[in-house]
Amino acid sequence: MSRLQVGIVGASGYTGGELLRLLSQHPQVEVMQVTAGRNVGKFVHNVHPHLRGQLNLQFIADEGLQPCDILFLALPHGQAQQSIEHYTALAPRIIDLSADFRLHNPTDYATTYAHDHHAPTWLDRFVYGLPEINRQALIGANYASGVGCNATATTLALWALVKAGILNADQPIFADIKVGSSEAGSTPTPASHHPVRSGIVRPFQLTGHRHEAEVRQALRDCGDFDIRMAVTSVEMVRGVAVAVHVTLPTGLRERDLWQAYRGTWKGEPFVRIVHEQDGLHRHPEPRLLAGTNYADVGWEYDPTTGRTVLLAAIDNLGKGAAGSTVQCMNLMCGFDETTALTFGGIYP
Amino acid sequence: MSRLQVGIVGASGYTGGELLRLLSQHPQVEVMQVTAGRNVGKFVHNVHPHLRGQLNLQFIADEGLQPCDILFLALPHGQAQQSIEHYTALAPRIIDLSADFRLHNPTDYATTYAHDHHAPTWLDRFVYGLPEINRQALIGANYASGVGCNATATTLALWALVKAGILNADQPIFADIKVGSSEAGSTPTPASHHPVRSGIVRPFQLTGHRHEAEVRQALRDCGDFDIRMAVTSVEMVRGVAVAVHVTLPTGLRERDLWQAYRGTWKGEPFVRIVHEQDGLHRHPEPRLLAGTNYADVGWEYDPTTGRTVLLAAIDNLGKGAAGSTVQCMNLMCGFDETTALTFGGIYP
Amino acid sequence: MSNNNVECLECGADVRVPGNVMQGEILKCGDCGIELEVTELNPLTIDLAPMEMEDWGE
Repeated sequence: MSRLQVGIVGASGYTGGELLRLLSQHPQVEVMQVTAGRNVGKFVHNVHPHLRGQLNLQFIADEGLQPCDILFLALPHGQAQQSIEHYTALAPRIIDLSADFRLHNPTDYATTYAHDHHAPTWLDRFVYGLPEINRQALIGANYASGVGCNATATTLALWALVKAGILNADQPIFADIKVGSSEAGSTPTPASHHPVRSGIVRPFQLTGHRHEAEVRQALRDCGDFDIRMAVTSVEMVRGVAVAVHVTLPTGLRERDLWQAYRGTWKGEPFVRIVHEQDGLHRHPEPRLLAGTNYADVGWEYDPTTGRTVLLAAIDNLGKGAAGSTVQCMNLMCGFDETTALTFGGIYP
Repeated sequence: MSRLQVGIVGASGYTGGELLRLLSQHPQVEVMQVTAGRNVGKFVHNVHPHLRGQLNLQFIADEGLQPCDILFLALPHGQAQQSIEHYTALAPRIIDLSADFRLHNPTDYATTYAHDHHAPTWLDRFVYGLPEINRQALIGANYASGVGCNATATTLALWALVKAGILNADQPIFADIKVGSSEAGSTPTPASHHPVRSGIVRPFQLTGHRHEAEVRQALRDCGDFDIRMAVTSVEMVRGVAVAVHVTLPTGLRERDLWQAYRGTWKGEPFVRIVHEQDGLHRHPEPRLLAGTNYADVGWEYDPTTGRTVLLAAIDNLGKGAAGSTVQCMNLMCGFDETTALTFGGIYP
Repeated sequence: MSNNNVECLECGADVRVPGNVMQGEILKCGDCGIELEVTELNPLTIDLAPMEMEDWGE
């Protein structure tokens, strides 16, 4: 069976680079074209040094794009929606990693991103690309949108108890999210300058986070949840760790929570329940997930007060971006869902 | 073809854990037993959290070891040599990751490790396990010794120019080595306590480094080199970066050096030449090699003075330990040499 | 040098020349990263392209 021809638009950024790394190990596809604005003519390893000796590919200009089987769009926010017709003419399947086609409701988009959507008629043709909560819709789909990393961690932290009806939309949901520097992308800024970024704990965005609408949309079938995300940047490059503070009914037993988590996550290839009694790693931690497509989920519950913290950890470039999009591609094309995603992380 | 049955003795340490991670992805072997002194009965993921959901194996006691096809010994230094007869009775092939069987010459061992070797008759039955410089001897061998991480980085940094006869044994070789904290292993000590270890640049061992004998042995065919290794601990967990300061003849051209490097390393699956004119990553760097079996090599040369710095970077747990031993196993058993070693690293 | 490769002037590696190469086009060497300028097409002649040295120092 000949390999599907794949192109990546905007492959010099961090998500584009992670996508290129994953797809280069995929036995059923071949990355035949990669575009990058400011790096045309360079070899991919000039921008992504870890790919040296693995790929003999050079960046081309957008204008040089040839028709192919699947096109991944890893462009800065706002660009994909302005030229979606151009890209859909080039390939029958599109996976867009930006936020442009994540929110189905144009008004949600306008309030979140402070401008009207440029291609609203396309919004409901894109399937939300988080396989763990949207697998059926992705199977055989042509257009999928990538996920937001902070939204994904928050959605997955809440999902088991929301689906089990233990956590309802009757209370505000406080999500305190710790993030690494790769979330801000590969363009240097004063905030990412090492002398002022290294070793910090910097409250970054504490109200009105853009991803709240995405989480509300993901949970909408179970109620209209008041999601309140707050982000703090910490000493980390890859990784998202979320702690969601809620109040559950008192008197639940551990086994009730295990039952809810196992009921939701049993059989999921990339979600692991981490809730240990002893050892160093009793709860999910992002460091050992770097480079993987894993989402580790867990909790801590106090039966006397009902006070609960729901936990999740992911790699923002993996399950929070490129990993999930490769997983979506596998579902869309009928490949085994875990193909090219089996790297299990390193430790220490 | 049924899978070869493999055991790891001392699998709770960092090299044992990395070995377990690599072998668990190897299609031609099955890890059927892992021993660990103080963790008997625990699941491997209780000690190696990244292996959760990948292996359903529990640590057994040494006494419980069953005969198998290949036995890896990942014991603290000095233990393998005391019970080598016991282990060789259990398996026709042994790969020892410690320094016990690295030095062929018993007097070399005694001067380096300040005690006589307990099983000197076994020394010349173990093949030195650095495939890049000893491939023929490893093919079909039964006993191989793992490599020292700092020695491996130093040997690989020197190898191309020594083999090309451009660098001779007529001058002292100053190897300044930067190392991470995982080199000291998984046992906590006052020196590895985070408050005093984090963010340091700590000159650690500047003369009489134990690995010097190993490098001298590796280069012996080309002369008796005066190897002087000095180690500085820096902010890093996995990784070794060596800068070797030597003086070469003046007036050489870049092409001459490229020719020597390409002549030695062309076709080697795990050695990459990194010598770039521009960009951020012009020379080898250890961070993007974490989890890989790569050794990146390079140089900087001043034709007017002949002043030269030879560079190499590896993952001390990869090419400097477990990666090389899996590569040795592949050669010993006739498997494709890169099997289970194709992870190419992540970036950033 | 075969018809679709030239030898890098810096490191001697084979550098692929695209079929539709134009005069003045810049070719990049995959091994050492140097940039080569196609100064003539017949015969195919190259020279080191001027490279503005980026400030790379710490």
